[in-house]
Amino acid sequence: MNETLLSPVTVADDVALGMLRDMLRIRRFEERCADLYGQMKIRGFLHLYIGEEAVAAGAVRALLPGDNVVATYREHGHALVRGVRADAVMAEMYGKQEGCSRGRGGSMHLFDAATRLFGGNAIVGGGLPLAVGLALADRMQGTKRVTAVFFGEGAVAEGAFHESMNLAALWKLPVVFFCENNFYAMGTALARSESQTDLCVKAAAFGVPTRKADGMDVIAVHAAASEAVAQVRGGAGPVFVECQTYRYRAHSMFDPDLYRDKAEVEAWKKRGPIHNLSNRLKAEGRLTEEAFLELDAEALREVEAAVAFAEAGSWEPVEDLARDVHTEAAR
Amino acid sequence: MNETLLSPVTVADDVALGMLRDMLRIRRFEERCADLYGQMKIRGFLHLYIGEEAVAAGAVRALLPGDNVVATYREHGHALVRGVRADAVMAEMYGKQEGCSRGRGGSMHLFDAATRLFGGNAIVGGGLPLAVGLALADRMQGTKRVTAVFFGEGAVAEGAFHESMNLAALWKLPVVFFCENNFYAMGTALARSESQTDLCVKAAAFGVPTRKADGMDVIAVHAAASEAVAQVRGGAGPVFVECQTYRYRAHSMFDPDLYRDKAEVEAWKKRGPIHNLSNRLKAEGRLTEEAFLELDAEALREVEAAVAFAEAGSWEPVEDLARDVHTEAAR
Amino acid sequence: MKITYREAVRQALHEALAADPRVFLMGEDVGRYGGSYAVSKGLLDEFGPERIRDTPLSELAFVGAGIGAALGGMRPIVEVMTVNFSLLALDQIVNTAALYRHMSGGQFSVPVVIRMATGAGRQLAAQHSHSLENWYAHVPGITVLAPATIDDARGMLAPALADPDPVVIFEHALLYNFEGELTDAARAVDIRSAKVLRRGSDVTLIAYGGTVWKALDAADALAAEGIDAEVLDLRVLRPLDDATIMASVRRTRRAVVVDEGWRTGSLAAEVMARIVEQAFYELDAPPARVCSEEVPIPYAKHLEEAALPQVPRIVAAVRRLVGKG
Amino acid sequence: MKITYREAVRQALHEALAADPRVFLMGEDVGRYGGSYAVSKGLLDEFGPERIRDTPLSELAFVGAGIGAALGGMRPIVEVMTVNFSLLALDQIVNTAALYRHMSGGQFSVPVVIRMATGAGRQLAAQHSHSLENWYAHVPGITVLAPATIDDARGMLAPALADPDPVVIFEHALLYNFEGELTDAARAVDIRSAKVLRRGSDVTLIAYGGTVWKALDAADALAAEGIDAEVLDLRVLRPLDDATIMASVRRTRRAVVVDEGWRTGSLAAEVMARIVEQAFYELDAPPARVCSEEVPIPYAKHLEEAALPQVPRIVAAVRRLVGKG
Ligand SMILES: Cc1ncc(C[n+]2csc(CCOP(=O)(O)OP(=O)(O)O)c2C)c(N)n1
Ligand SMILES: Cc1ncc(C[n+]2csc(CCOP(=O)(O)OP(=O)(O)O)c2C)c(N)n1
Ligand SMILES: [Mg+2]
Ligand SMILES: [Mg+2]
Repeated sequence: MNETLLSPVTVADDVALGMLRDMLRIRRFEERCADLYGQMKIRGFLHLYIGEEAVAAGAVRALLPGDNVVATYREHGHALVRGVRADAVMAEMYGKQEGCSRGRGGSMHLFDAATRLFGGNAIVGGGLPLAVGLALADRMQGTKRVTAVFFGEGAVAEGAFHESMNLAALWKLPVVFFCENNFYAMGTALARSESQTDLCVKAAAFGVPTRKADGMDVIAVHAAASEAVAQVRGGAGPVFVECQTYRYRAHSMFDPDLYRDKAEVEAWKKRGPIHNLSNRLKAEGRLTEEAFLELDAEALREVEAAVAFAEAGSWEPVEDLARDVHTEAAR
Repeated sequence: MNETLLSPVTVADDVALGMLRDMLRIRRFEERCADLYGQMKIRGFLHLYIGEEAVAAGAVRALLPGDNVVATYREHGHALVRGVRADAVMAEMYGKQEGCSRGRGGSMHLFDAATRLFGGNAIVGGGLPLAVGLALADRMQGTKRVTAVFFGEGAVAEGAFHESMNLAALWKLPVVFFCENNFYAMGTALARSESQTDLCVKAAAFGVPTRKADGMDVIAVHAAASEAVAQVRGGAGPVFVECQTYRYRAHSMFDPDLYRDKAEVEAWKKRGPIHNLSNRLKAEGRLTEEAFLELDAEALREVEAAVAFAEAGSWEPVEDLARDVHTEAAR
Repeated sequence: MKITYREAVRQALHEALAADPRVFLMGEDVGRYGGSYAVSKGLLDEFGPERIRDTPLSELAFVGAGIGAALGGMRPIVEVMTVNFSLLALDQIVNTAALYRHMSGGQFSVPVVIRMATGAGRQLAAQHSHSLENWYAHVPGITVLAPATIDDARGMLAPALADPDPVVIFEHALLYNFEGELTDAARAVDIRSAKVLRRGSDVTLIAYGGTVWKALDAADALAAEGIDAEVLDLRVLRPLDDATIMASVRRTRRAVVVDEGWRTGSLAAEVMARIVEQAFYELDAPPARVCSEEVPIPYAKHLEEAALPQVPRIVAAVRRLVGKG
Repeated sequence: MKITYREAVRQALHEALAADPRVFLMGEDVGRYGGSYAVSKGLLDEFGPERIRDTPLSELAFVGAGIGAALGGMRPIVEVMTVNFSLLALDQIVNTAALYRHMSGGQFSVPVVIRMATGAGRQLAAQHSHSLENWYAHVPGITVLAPATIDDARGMLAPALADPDPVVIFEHALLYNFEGELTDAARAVDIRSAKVLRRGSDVTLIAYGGTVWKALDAADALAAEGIDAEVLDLRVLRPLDDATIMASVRRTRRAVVVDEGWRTGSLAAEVMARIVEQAFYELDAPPARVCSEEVPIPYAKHLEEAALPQVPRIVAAVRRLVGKG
């Protein structure tokens, strides 16, 4: 692993700064979550995205507001970039009814109809067939919508991946498959889970066009995602985008993280997506240290406001426990 | 589709005649089964292998007696070539307790411990994980056994295929994956079930070596299978062998067979595996018409004896219904 | 008009497809092949391959895709060829379809209909003879239907499609060839209630799907012995219609549940549990059940018959209950 | 000696691996990670990666591979991380493992042990909180175990491995941290019988897995009110030990089944059905049950607690039964 070669692509200031801002928002939000987990304000499983921010920040931004997003249990970043209010996400983690899933879902099940965020899925690979179906609905209804589905490299071993890729390719459906390859599925390294570790080769075997992006470089992710989304929206059928990235933290708050080499972790940390981008923008004279600090402070303020919102939130009455098992109006 | 180009490989007389004999045995056996189905002697699902005989005849012969065989619901041929007595197979189809599965399995569930035939599986793709496990056991026990698993091209779309190929490749297990590509899964043509119709390309994406054999030419199948088996037995890990073939009959006795072009069926019939081989052997002066007719008559005699055996068989007493749900000795 | 159960289902599909452009049928061999039970024969020609959509052998993904399409604004009817293969799709049905609305805080409904053939009786052996209705009936968030009559086969699909939440429909494979009268009532069947198909005063036979007809036959046989059996068709396996069940049992004071599922952990057990919870003191005898034997269903005809609930066993169970055994 | 349930399972695994070279452990993250519940920690170092075999995320294939390896002469212990993910493997468990011996006419046995964590109570939300024990208990051909005590966690694995047929073991995830006394009895536990954990005369509380401890707590609370509850741990969910259940119920004449599964179609229903089938005339009151509410299990703590069976609800159910409600 070498020092990052930054993408030669250039982007407009607003896009670049927007992505920097989003990455800071995710980072600060999640650092605070780790904190709150220690304080037992947040419970259940908590999977942090720290280190991988460039993927959500670059990919989700490549979508239009009407597009569909399907994510995993490691989806705080996707929700925040997609435009779900940090307030509602934090309240969800608290289990408050002001949360984006009324407090029923928690960290792994963030939903938001307004931004077409279809979860938050805690079954590895479980979101893939769903994405295929959303795209099928769009194709049949003649919309120009694209469905973006995010999943880890661990999910590639699941039958759901194979069946979903084939359906999407066979039916030429508008899906962008974003594989967030952070090289580990819990404690299992990619090379111990796949006989073929080049995931693009696997995807290409379905006849699906593939792109590989440096998932530590948000500009590269955004460029690859934008091209993929355009291609898919143009009717070319699905595209597979592999983003190679790394999680800096353990898999979940229960994970002692004993299976990775410290040196490996440190090497990846040197390629941190936030300072990668901020250094670059500074070098290009597009960002001052003050502006950077202000973006960061703004992110922190947003997070603190979200915490305050969550703290002030209320518990769903126990009497409502069975509400929404079915659509009430229909009963 | 062109007239068959016969494999340039040559085989010893005994192998060639043995394969011819096996193909005739399968053909005559199954023709009789279709008959008996009409007479309601055989019931349930009956899937005929007629047209595809070269695959089982060539592939199963490439195995050693100690190897494992895992097959599908279309497995009369595999059982007969493997050495399960036609008597026991026919009695099984009758549902008699002299059948190779005591009459509990019928056509789709032929089992035989003596020849290591592990079914007969009526779940498409269901035998694949099983084969991986058998091979794993062999690897862990240090045997030199090979496991041959047969499945249709329809099974390739199932998640079970993907997961099993990956496990076998990742763990370098001694499995030969024999894909019997007859181009249809019930009424669904390959091109309507796979985005990538070159199945070897799909298999190669797991890093598994592949071979494509003309499944209408038993000598070609035998050659490819022998090489694959040798490679696998040598410890190279799994190999994928695609045998392109065709079923002359409907999918099952319930299928009106309306989804195939009559001309397509006729074209494939011209390439019939039995007359392919017999013509070749005659042309090479290794077979006389008399010898051929005698082989055929012998096959017919074997089938008639099997029918007589099945007719004379007995019904398992109803009191034994619950026998073998668990191992009795252990209860 | 007399039609087959198969034709009743076909008519229902046809009507639904013609009425609503959001409706489509998807599954293995529903198109060119015409459906493995010939139910969808002819629909491809009329509605085309987009709406009569053949799928590869990929139960997990195409059922999940149906769920996704429902979320995306369509009204998919997903056909899983048989309940046996639905094991491969259970993750999507349970972990996605059933939970989705509740765990999203009520934001998303999943208006998918999943149809599948179920049951044994055609010598298809162990892997092709399951009756797992009670597995499905166990899961909150889905409605589970078991049309047993021509009217229900014809009429249940429309309300199932109108339901904003997932509905699973079990069609007993042996019923497809069954012929009966299609009545006007088919236009107005509900998917909430159980139904008394035959009035009687001595015992209630509670059945669903394929066993309804065995229960009716048993009632005839019992009538000849002077035992007057009521026959109740559950129709809806989830949620169970306790009111209709209890009203009948309170009247007859005896109940026998007939269920093709294996005895242990059967839907029959659930019905019995509810009866004792709600009507214990009104019973003249313990509720009983006639289920499948606890064995994989064998191929041989005599063994298959012995494994499944049959009329003589139902009659014997009733006799024991009314003290004539 | 006091040890945790986790340690008890670990010791059992260690012993099995050390005793028989045919035994190996296979599953997601059982090796390097040490098991998602840290159960197999340290085993990789001792037994190596062939016998402590990490698998890719491929539940269907690695469970099927375990079944195949069992057929091939090994004694695999397959760990499915949780019951929730076992939905992806059900086809292999039901259609292969459970049916194999019978449908092969008794030729092949499948000596596989499949372990999985089950249950809710840790705010893991709807997809990670299932209790599907009754689905498994419904299937002929498999034995289903639910160790609730330290002795059973320690002792059940050896007889499960000795069983020539498939055994599924459910370990309630909340029990792993539970501490208790390991006794010599662990060396001789059977996998056929239920067990009375507390003697009582007024009512029998029937529980399994995680609910056993809630039932014992409820019994304590009831004792304070002068109600003497017996607590029966089912231990074996298939086949159910009717003799022990009925002996207890005949003595107390009242039963409450406590089950973390959703009420409809629960194992509790099965136990109630058996009680009325076998002991109806000896009951002083209808058998009752305390189960999970029929909702996907929510994340929020207060809602999760409300959804699951809890001590006060058990106490209230008993009070109603003995006429003190
Ligand atoms: C079907 C299924 N199996 C197992 C798990 C347990 N599990 C949760 S996350 C995870 C690792 C997934 O790795 P990957 O797909 O690479 O995503 P990452 O966590 O690295 O983002 C596992 C094994 C699960 N949730 N679902
Ligand atoms: C999981 C599963 N889904 C569906 C079926 C029904 N079915 C039986 S055979 C078959 C076609 C299989 O085609 P292929 O794998 O190509 O084998 P072939 O019959 O052509 O030999 C189908 C759909 C099944 N048995 N199992
Ligand atoms: Mg990963
Ligand atoms: Mg085929």
